[in-house]
Amino acid sequence: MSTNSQQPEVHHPVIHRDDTAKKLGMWLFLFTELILFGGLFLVYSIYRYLNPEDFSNGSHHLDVGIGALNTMILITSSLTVALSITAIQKNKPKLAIGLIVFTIFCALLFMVNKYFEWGHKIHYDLYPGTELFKALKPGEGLFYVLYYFMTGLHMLHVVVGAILLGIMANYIRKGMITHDNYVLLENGGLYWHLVDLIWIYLFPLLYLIH
Amino acid sequence: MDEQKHHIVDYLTNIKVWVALAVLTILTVWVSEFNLATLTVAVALSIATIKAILVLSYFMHLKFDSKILIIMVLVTLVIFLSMIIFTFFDYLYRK
Amino acid sequence: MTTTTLPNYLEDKQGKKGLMVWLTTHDHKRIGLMYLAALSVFFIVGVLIGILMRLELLNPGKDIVDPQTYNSLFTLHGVIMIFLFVIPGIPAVFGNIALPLIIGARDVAFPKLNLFSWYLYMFGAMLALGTLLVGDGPPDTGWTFYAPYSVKTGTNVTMAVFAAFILGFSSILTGLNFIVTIHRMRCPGMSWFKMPLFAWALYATSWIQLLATPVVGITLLMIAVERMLGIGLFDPALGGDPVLYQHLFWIYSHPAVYIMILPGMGVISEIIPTFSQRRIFGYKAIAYSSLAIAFIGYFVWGHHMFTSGMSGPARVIFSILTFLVAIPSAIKVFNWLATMYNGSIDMKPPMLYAMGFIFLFLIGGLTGLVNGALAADIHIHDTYFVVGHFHYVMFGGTGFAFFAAMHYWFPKIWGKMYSIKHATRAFWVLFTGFNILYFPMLVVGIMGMPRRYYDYLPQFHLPNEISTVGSWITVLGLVYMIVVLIQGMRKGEKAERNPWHGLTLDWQTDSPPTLENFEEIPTVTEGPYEYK
Amino acid sequence: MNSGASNFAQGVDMAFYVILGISVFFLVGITATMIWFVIRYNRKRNPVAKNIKDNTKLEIIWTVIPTILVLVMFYYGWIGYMPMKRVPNGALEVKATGRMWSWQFDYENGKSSNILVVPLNKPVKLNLYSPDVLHSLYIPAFRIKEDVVPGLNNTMWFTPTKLGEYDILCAEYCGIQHSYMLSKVKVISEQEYLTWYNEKAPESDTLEAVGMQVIKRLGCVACHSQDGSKIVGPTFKALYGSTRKVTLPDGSTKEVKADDDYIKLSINDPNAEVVDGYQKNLMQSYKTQLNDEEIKEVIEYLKGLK
Ligand code: HEA
Ligand code: HEA
Ligand code: HEC
Ligand code: CUA
Ligand SMILES: [Cu+2]
Repeated sequence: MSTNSQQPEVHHPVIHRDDTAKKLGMWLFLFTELILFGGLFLVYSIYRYLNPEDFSNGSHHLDVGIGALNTMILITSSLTVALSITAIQKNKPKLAIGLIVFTIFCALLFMVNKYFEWGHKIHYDLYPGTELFKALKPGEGLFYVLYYFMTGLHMLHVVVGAILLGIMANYIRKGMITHDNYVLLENGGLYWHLVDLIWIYLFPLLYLIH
Repeated sequence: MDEQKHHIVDYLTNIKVWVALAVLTILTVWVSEFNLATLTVAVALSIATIKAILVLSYFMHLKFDSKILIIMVLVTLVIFLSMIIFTFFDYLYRK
Repeated sequence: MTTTTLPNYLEDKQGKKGLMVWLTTHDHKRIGLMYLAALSVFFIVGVLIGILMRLELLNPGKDIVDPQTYNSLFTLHGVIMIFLFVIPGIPAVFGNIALPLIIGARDVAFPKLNLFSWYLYMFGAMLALGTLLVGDGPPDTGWTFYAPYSVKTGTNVTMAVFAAFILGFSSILTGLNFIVTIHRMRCPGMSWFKMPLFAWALYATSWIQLLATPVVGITLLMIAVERMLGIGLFDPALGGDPVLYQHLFWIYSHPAVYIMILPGMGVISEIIPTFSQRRIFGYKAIAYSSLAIAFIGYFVWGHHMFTSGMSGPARVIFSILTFLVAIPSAIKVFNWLATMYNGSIDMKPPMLYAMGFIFLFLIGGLTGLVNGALAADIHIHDTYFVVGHFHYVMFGGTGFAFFAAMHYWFPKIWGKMYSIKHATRAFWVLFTGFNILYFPMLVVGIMGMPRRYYDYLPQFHLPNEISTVGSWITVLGLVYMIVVLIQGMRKGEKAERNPWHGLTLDWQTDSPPTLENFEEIPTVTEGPYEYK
Repeated sequence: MNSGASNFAQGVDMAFYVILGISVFFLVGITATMIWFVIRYNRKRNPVAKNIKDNTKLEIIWTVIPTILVLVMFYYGWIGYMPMKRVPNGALEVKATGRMWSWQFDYENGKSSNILVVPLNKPVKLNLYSPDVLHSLYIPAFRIKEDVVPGLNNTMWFTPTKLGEYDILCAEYCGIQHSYMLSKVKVISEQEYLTWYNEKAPESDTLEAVGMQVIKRLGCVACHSQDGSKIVGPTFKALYGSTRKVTLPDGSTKEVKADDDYIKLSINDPNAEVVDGYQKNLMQSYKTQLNDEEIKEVIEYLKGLK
């Protein structure tokens, strides 16, 4: 391969900032997250296919109201993250921070809801290991195990996402994210949208499909 | 995905998308009250997919990003769906 | 290019002392070497365990260990070899060292993330080896962790499973890093089809790492949860289906075998044109076949489950796809062969190892076809024939490609040269030992000896004996080779920049390369193998 | 490969030989070409390489030919396998239980045996059942193998075509004694089979106590020794009447005397009281397989093991 010198005399070239690379990296990471949940979706779909009745019974016992409320909360928080990116692009850091704080507030609300939802079930001994749980039909047991597993893993992502966004808000405050350097915020936002995206499927699969 | 001028999605577009998502959420809950028999799953998943496409293209900017990223997303989805479909080749035909 | 004024990467200390220079480095070449160091240690542990197993199998009945110990041995052997050695192997070591060099970049896209992957790898490895020391003894499930046995057994499965989980994430992050590097950091003028084939192979591999590994992550997590909380996702007593576990496991682990072999094929695609001083034949065919293997490889996992009770139609579909995935491999072999035609072939050790690779991979691949045929696999499944198959492809394929890479980039990495004469001899010992070790396994498998057998029936005695003797010769060859390389590293003659007269960019910079690889980022105007 | 002894042997061997033939051809061909190139185009003999352009025609040829060949291979694999899925009507049905670590074959009339006895040239269908983990019933001489999966009712069938005794092996890893989970299939003439099938369990012609026979048939001896050594379960020797330290499911421990009730409980619900130093979940309940009468016999036998 023939080579020739392009920029003579530059010894330590400034490695220029590559936002596209960072964004691509984030997307690739999201793909792995998607497949991680994908494994659970696969298990869900097979067991649902094998035990349709039991799954439908199980989902009747979930509270659609709380589920729908949480869906709304997540959608709204997704909106505010998206808006915060627009705000930073238009050079309005204060507004951006405000929107992010609101997003984190939504995350908290989401978790409070989940706390009540899980707490309610646990109160009734509806969790793996109890006598009540052992008395369930196998398919229903599987449904609840998957319910806890999937929503639990999702909640973990909510927590991580909220922490990430908190860091981003701090970066904006410190001026590390600005109107011409906001790829970090975009990446934080992408992660948050993924959390939303997964919930968009979890909600009907667990709560709605009777 | 080459250096391109960053496209800014304005506030209003975002809010419109949000309204659409909210409406779809209400719709899917409402529809689930009816007994659609075999269609239940299909309807719920179709609505979810419309929502997902909205989130992907506007909130996640996919619509304004380079083609190659869209291809990557599609490849990922194809592989994910094939995992499910090929597993079902086993379960569908078990006696 | 003039000689450089920058220090080379081995000398540069960046104001730090001792080991810290290494442990905090962001330099891709150093990280590659740290992987090499760690990998070699684990690999040697794996080999020792292999030798112990062979000793036990020398005669029927008990030779040296108890059944429980034996079961732990093959589990650890499998886990170490797969998760600690062949999967990270070529990408983490030679991908790290050579990828930025051959595409003319100063480093990978995310150097810090690269170091982080190494730490994850070490952490996972420590967990895996830690199963030996803590709890109720090392796992005894086989590297496949099949439920429900893996849920029932009292050994340290949970920890081993977490180890595999962590190692998976290390692998994912390496893949992510490489994809972004290849997309964003090719030097000016290097369009996709002017990119060396090793980079193509790594690109395809990275996509498998990225999209397949999470599946095994979540699956093993399910096993861990099942063990810790007693909630059955795969326990038939609680409505679960053990076969579903197998699906999930192989959805990852079949693509994983292509994670192992594709980078090896990439190495071979570099070596053959260099040592034939000829343009590679069918550049595009080789590049595309990497992508094809990566893609089709996702849809053949069921061939590990032909006797599991999977439905008939599924068996047929998986069998036919298995055969289709063999074709891109065949295309590669034919193109390599055509590249040698009318070349000017220099049988230096890297080329020897490449030839060894082709021969052994052929046997491995062709026995794979036997496995892929429905009827034949019914007889062959879970016998030593399969054990023979996968050692031929993993050790004869990936292992030999690893050695080839080690001999090929040696002068670049160390700036020194090993003894060609001794390296050649070591090859022949290794190659001979290899075939004596593994060929009898194919035979005894056809005779019907199942794998994971602590003890066996008398009619299987002879092949096992031969195989054990082969294992001694193999290890002799291995030790010989390692000694030669270490000697070269310490006292070898100074190597030139380009001892093999290669055309790719890695050979156009110093040996060892400077800290940032190139004085100036090169610009390319031609494909990577345009020998005149 | 030893010569096959069932109706499937031919199909399986055929697939094997076809693939082997094609493989040997390519292996030898490619290796020979490689060696020839290495000699002919060695740098000494051929110091300057000649560059040759890619050739699309060649690429197509060596894509299409292997494709055809693999389809041929697939075809033979497929036709060899097809009949394995079609169980003929009227096949003799036997329930084959694979458990840690023994095989048990139950016939329709209630006869039970540790080796599989089948009549020559009659189709036999095995219904595979496992109470614990995965096993795999493998008869190399018949070229058949199918996993025994707990919770799944896998089946397999074959027609033996040669008289004789052949090995049965467990081919799916199932724990410490996996390699000892062996048995035999005995192919006898139909007449002999009928006498065997209809004769009562050979009570009088052995000196073994009934309890002993039960223990052997159900495979208890795979885990419990009678000479004091530990396999995976406690030895039966001097068990009866001794004091046992056990753990209850809630984690508490207590001491119990190994009397009749204790042994009965240990057999019917092994996890209720787990002996100290041993693992729970390994032993499965034998509630459905042993009646009270037989348990009594077992207890009698245990009493004798001092
Ligand atoms: C590096 C790893 C690696 C690679 C590359 C392969 C490659 C292949 N493998 Fe292998 N395989 C394993 C690692 C690997 N395998 C492991 C680890 C196991 C066991 C896991 C366990 O149970 O523990 C296994 C098990 C395994 C099984 C399951 C067996 C069983 O358990 O019953 C099967 C079945 O189809 C199979 C098939 C194949 C095929 C068809 C290929 C093909 O990709 C091979 C393609 C190559 C060639 C065909 C050679 C080149 C061809 C020519 C030169 C031209 C002539 C060819 C034609 C005419 C087509 N493999
Ligand atoms: C790459 C993977 C790899 C390698 C190299 C080996 C190497 C060896 N293996 Fe294998 N083996 C497995 C992967 C591997 N193994 C797996 C996955 C299983 C299945 C486990 C299970 O059932 O769960 C298995 C199972 C297995 C069995 C079957 C156990 C059973 O079913 O009961 C046996 C039996 O003899 C065996 C023997 C050996 C021996 C003697 C060696 C070696 O000791 C031979 C000597 C090797 C060498 C001399 C060098 C090879 C060198 C390289 C590949 C690169 C060198 C790199 C550096 C120096 C940095 N192995
Ligand atoms: C897979 C191995 C296995 C098989 C097969 C098995 N057992 Fe056990 N058995 C165990 C283990 C392990 C224990 C100890 C843990 C426990 O108490 O559950 C045990 C405990 C016992 C005990 C209590 C022993 C003591 O020391 O207090 C009795 C009695 C017993 N088994 C009888 C039987 C009989 C009778 C059979 C056959 C019908 C049988 N077992 C088959 C593994 C096995
Ligand atoms: Cu039963 Cu192996
Ligand atoms: Cu495979």
